[in-house]
Amino acid sequence: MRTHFEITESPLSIEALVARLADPSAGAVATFSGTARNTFAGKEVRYLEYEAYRPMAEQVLADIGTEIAIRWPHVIAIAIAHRVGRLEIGESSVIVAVSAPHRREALQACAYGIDRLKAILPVWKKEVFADGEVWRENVFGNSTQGGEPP
Amino acid sequence: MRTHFEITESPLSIEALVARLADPSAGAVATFSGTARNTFAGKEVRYLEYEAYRPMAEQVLADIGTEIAIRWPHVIAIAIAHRVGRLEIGESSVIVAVSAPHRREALQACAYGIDRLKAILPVWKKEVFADGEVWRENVFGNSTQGGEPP
Amino acid sequence: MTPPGTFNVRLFGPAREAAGAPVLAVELDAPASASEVIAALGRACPALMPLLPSSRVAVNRAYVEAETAVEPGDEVAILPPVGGG
Amino acid sequence: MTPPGTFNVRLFGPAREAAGAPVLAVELDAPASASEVIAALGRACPALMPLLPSSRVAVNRAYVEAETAVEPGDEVAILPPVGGG
Repeated sequence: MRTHFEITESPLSIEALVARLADPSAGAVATFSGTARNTFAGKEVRYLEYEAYRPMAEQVLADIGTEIAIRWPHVIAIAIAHRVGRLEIGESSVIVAVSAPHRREALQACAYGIDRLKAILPVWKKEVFADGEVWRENVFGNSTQGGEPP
Repeated sequence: MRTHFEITESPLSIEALVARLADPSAGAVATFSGTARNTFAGKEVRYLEYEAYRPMAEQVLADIGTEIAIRWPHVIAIAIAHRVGRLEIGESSVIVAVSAPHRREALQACAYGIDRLKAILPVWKKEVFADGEVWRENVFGNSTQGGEPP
Repeated sequence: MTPPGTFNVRLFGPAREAAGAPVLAVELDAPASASEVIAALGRACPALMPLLPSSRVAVNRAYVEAETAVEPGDEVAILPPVGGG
Repeated sequence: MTPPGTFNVRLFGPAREAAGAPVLAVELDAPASASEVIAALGRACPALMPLLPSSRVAVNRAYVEAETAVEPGDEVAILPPVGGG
């Protein structure tokens, strides 16, 4: 399985990440991207700040890749990019992309990747409002099907 | 729910399709793309030809959109593009893209969309080998989780 | 006696290729059921015979059941097992 | 008697902000358990107290349990509940 993981301050591109998965035996590519929303609980968010424990985050992404390779041995390649720094509304904070011979593995592994990342990637998000700011932690009980940890 | 459906002879772009989903309340975008593989059962495929019953295919895509809107009422937008004509190995034959406030709906609706499309979209695929060609029909029993028809 | 009518049937993929044409016309008393149109199609073009049992029928761009009534002006199509995606 | 050691603890997100610094040093007999390092951190910086019960500890870039032994040269970090994705 080929892998590509990055924690970056630059804008993310689905197309660029998917290009890293290209393989003539890949019949299926699934992607997930998380984007900065304009509201939280009805309150207008102006922008977001993401902070990472970067060396550990890179290690955790590699660990998630290994988990996926074990659970879905047919997966051909996986690429994950997480952005840090200031993000404007509508910008992508994370992209997970998986290629496989068939759609089932690609979709399941992609769902698993984003679920695991939200649970264990050492990254913190601050929402900035007109009148304050808050560190927003991920809530669970909303995992995707097929995405529970092993 | 916003929708965009197309049957086209032009190359497909994930980025272009995802751009159609942009919405400040969308926190999640899931995509699936099918790409032309270089082998079938170990035999080398040179290229593919896709043929559509185009007016019905456009209607069927709209029907799938309606099914998704009913099953996942939080979905914000869905875009599906299917290519027809000659495709080289590695080119995308189909892209399904779904945006929603949260990842669960986006990923499930995307998986459902590709499963339904493979079952009912009036499109036919011919694989061309060095020494012949074959119309390849979709096989089932490989549906994605959460993707069975209603 | 019902009047005879001409049903133009659109063919796709392997059916189009087997028949060597994208449309075939069959004559039948109208209205006819979808399955009667298909049976007439098999008689008019025996090369289609092997494909018909696994094919579905669409009338006016929607899948229909075998007993659905079809009029000569309807858009009828033979859809072999699909391969999209 | 074990020798006293200096543990440099990295802080992130709300913990970094509450402490007003990305790294805090605490003095403890070495080796110490992860939970002993955390307890010392709370005494050294009371502003961190509310965050510690829900935080996890990483040693050398991997999550560890409370009883894991930590040496002064280890890379120790306090990880409040994460918000990535």
